[in-house]
Amino acid sequence: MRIAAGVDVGSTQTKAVIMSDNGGVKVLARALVDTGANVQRAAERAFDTGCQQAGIHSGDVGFVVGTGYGRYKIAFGNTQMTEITCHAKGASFLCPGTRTVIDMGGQDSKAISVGANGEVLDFVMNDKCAAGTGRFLANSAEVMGISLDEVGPLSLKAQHPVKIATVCTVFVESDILSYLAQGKTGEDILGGVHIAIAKRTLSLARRLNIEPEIAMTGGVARNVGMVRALEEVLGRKMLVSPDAQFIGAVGAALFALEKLDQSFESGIWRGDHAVSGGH
Amino acid sequence: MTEKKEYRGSIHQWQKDLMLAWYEQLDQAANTGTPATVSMMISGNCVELLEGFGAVPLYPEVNALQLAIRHQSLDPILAAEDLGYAADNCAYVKADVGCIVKGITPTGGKLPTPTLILCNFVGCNTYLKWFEHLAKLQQAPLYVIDVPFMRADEASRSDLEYVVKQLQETVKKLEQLTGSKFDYDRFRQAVACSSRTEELWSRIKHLARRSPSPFDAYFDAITLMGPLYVYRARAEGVEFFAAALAELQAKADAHKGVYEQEHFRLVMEGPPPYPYFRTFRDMFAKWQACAVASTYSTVGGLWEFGFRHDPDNPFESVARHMIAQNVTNRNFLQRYQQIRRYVEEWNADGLIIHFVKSCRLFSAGQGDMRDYFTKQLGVPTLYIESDLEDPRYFAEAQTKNRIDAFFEALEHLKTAASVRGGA
Amino acid sequence: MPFLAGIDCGTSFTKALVLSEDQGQPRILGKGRTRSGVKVDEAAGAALEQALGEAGLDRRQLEYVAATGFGRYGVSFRDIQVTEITTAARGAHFVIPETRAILDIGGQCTRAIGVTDTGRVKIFKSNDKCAAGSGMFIQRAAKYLEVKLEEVGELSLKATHPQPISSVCAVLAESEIINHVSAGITVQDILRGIHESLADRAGALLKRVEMTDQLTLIGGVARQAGIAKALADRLKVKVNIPQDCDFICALGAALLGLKRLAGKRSAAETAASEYAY
Amino acid sequence: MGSFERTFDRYADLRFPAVREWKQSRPGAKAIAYFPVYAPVELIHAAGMLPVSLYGAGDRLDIQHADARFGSFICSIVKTTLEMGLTGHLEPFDGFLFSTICDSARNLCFVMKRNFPAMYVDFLHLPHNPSSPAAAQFLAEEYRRILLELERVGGCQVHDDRVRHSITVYNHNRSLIRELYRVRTRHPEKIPTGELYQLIRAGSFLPVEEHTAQLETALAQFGSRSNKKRDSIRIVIEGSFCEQPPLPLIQLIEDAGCYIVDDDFVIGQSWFESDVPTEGDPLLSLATSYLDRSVYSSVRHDFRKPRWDGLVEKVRRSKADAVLFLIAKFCEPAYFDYVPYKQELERAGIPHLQLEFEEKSFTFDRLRTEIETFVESLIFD
Repeated sequence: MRIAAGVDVGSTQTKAVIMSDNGGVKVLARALVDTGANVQRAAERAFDTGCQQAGIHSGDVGFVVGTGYGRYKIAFGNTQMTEITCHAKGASFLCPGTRTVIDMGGQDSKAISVGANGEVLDFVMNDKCAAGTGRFLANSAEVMGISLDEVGPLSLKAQHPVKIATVCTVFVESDILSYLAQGKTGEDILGGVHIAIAKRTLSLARRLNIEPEIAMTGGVARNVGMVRALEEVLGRKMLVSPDAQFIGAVGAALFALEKLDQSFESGIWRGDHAVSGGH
Repeated sequence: MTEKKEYRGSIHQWQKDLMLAWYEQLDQAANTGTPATVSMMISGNCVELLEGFGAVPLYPEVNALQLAIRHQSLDPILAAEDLGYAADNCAYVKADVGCIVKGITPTGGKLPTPTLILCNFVGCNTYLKWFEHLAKLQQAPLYVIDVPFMRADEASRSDLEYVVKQLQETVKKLEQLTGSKFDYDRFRQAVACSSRTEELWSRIKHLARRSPSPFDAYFDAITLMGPLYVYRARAEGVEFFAAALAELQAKADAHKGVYEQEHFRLVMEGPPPYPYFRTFRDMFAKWQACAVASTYSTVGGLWEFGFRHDPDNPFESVARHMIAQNVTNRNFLQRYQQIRRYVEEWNADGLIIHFVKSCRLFSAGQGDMRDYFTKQLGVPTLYIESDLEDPRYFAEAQTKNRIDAFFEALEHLKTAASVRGGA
Repeated sequence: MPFLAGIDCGTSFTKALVLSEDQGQPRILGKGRTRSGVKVDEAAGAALEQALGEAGLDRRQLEYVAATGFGRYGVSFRDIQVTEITTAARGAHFVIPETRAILDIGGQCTRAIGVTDTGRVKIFKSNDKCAAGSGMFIQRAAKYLEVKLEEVGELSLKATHPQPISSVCAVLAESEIINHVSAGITVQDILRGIHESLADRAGALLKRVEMTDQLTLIGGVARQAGIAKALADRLKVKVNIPQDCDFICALGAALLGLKRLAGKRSAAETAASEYAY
Repeated sequence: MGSFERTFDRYADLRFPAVREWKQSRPGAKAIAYFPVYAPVELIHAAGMLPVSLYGAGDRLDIQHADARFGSFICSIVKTTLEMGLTGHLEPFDGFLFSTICDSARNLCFVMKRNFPAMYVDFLHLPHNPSSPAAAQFLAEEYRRILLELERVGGCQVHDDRVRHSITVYNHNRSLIRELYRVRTRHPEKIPTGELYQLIRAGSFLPVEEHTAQLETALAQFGSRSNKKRDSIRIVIEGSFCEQPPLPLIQLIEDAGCYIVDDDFVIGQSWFESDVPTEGDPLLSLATSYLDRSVYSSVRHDFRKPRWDGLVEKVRRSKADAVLFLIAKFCEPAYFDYVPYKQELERAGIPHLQLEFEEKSFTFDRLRTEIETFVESLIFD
């Protein structure tokens, strides 16, 4: 039985996906844990949970590809790949026909042009400051004293969305406070916040040729308000997989599967271990 | 292995010695008042003119980047910010001003107060402010050579006349300041030297068309740039570049590249992040990616497309070089075409655009450049941001992540292509 | 002897202070503190009532109310509004007369204020472009490291090998902290590192306001022992922390009120005497 | 002064109604947009075209495309100008003129060229070496080159007399602006800057004749006013010569206790200190006037008389108490000049405050606090 795994260590959450390929590629298990302080342990926990769910022994896993910012911390990984490459691969598997990926994670957002075989054609990302990322939403929720899950649905009820001046994740708090002071409704404020992020994300994506189908990935994809806001500025529907947050791990697992039949030397597998004198 | 990939032939030490000798001359000038020294900007510099007075150029940019490479740029930058310079001012200027205020020099030796601060304005408005501030700070005489920016494909008659007249005014100015007469023949010889050096340098640049390229036209070219700007117009320069060409030619003929196996060929746009020069280079070395051409190596002059100084027409050719034959005074679209030629004729796999926040001349609009190369020409392009002098703007993890992702993608495209080619 | 109030409407807390003049000497009679929430006027009222309660006074006995801080214009019953920078200078100078440089580390904005020997603002600089180096920076770190904000100071004092934080973004600093933690660095060392990078950023501001050998630290963050030590070590200066430093602005406001009131008085008296004449 | 509020609406309107009206009433007539500061409007006017200064889009346009072309650390006006182009707002124009004022603006010129290939886009090189005897001749040549291009675009012939006439027209317009500034310096209570600003700014898109008429009426009206003088400090504003601060910010500055007694807002509308001579070769006359007669600013370099002397003079002349540096975010020329300005002001014992703005910002709480503190530090003993 040919089994491989992908582990995506993100800044807030770590995901592991176990996949098998016996004539047909299929997902055996997906596990999600909070990354917390110890990245290495988070990766192990996610991986082990995945194996348990799949009802297999970790030894049955033939190859493990690590991705995400914490990828170099995965002790048991066979190689690493960037989350950009993995997101493209995962998206075109979970959302067939994907040509553009819009990924909104906790601390960065990125857009990827994807080829017919899930390869990356071009990409852009915003990772210097947390402006307009998922964290932006989390903070807004925090300030308004509501849970992150309520944010999206509430924003859909906005009548007259407010204008958000700052994109700084921290300063948006004082904006929100003064709007609350002016007696604006939570719906309108959140509506404004969502539009602000959607516009920022789109102007990032515009650096690429945005081509359908457009898939949205990353934790924020679970936020119905954000999906709606993005679809409005895009002027078209997006593909959103229920497994959106696992896409990176799925991509990694798919590469791990391919890896099972390939030799270490072929180019794409130049992970940091494979290269002499890398890091 | 990091040592191995960097080009280290006999000329490497030679280059070091030349630059050291230069700093010694400056130190001597600081102590004895001779030779005369002239502050100038690298871009479109007219070092030939100085030879007519046996004067030595003083390049604030070289001092600034030396500090950055040695991880010593932050203190002077902060010192300058204490004077009121903004976080978003060019960090070259801040480092230079900070050094003068704190009395820091790259070698520890003395730097003279220049006989003349000669602002060769070639497109970079920051140069004007920089030299104006230096003149105020150092109480030294200032003269500006106002070089008309390239608004057309070629320098116009009126552009040339304007610059030639100013060059002659500069000569008068220097005659007053040095008290010695301008030696026209020596000037002509200098121009002749330059044209020979330029020929050699140009041939070196063209060696990078070979696959594998015998040297990295970004990282290694920078080591060769020092002598190019200081010694171009002198016999030492001709000698040095003749040796460099011979060595690299031999390497090329033996099919020796920068890496055991040259995996990717790149064109680099923008100055390097000097404070993380080594780290940055390693990020490309990891993928055995070699720069075969770079725009940054043409700031001082653009010679690989045929321009040479002309001893039969010294003043006008110096003027032409300052107006039309250095990347900084050429307009943005001309830079697009320069890069395009590199990609096509040096046969590169992709383009790296390095946005440096300090330099708006280089960086303002590079998003449009990216748009042109990715959407119009379909050239794989990576856009990364940091700075050429200020260590606070280099995000190692993020930069590495982008570079890795870029090469992972490029690898895909190449494998796919080779598969198509095979089928 | 007149009764005055100074009210400082900050983003998170509203502080009120009641004072009177006793033989030309200002005397503090009562203090009140409440969460600002969204209704500035109510918060100001509530804080003031507390202060009055402590002073055993009621509102009608107040002759003058000076409002300061973010919400100063929201206080409907104010006689004057003055910025928190001006009042910080006055307050700090009153409590610590040798104060020439003030550092105010607020939730979102760090400020350095240069003060004259009479307590006037000479020059001030604030970094409010980005939350880097603000109190928020510490709050987030504390939250992430699962330590109470109150403990932060003590912990950071225990540091042995402080770890620098280089990120310019208060939010992205977290991922750096993640790396430190996973690299097995102790919470103490990380917190100290945070305090030190905060101190360095503050140092840059303080240089611009011509700080000499000492500074007066105010604002909520001042209560953390660690930051004071970091500042003293990194900037090589004496760090004064006025007791209950978060009332400094309210105090400064009340003191300025006193000045205005005195001004009015003398004006009124001259007017009266002229009339009597 | 209702008329000026209307003016505000008109320059705030990114569809450039005034320009469209002008063109509709003159079939075939052309309008040329120029990037702010030193533009040879006389030449455009002489070619029978409408010169319009582009002052960005303020907060009335979300940047959705332009920041993909101009990345971080670039000022807003550069981005909003390109954004207006990419979103069709500049459709009423037949050409764009840029000049050497800064590196970002210069690169913008060529980015515009690439993105609007059908359009006449030109770049004017203004000399940075006025001390060279060759500068005037060069600039005259440069003006001649541009005039030829305009003739090509307009399909017309422009004789020297036409240029001389345009010089006279603009001389009059600018002398009125100078007079208004003089009156405000004497009686800032009579001419609130928020109002004056809109009046002058109107000149950036109105036909000069129409604008001149407005200035004349205004001058009469202002003079007859008798507003109460507030207890405010007198300040000079420096640094807003290109990207413009939002009007509410200008009004806030006065509201917070400042009388603005001199400023460099929309300086491109009034950039000659005295009349341009009309005799002789008009192009040479314009050229020498740029070199010898134009007001200092951070984007004009004349090492014969340093800009900081200009600023100190300005403060003395206008009897100002202090200088307020109002600098557009990422405006590098203004950032650089702040240093020598600061040094010279401190040498002269003139208080100053540096503030940063963006044309698109619309909340000013922090700025207000800083301005009020500055005022308080000057009025409270």
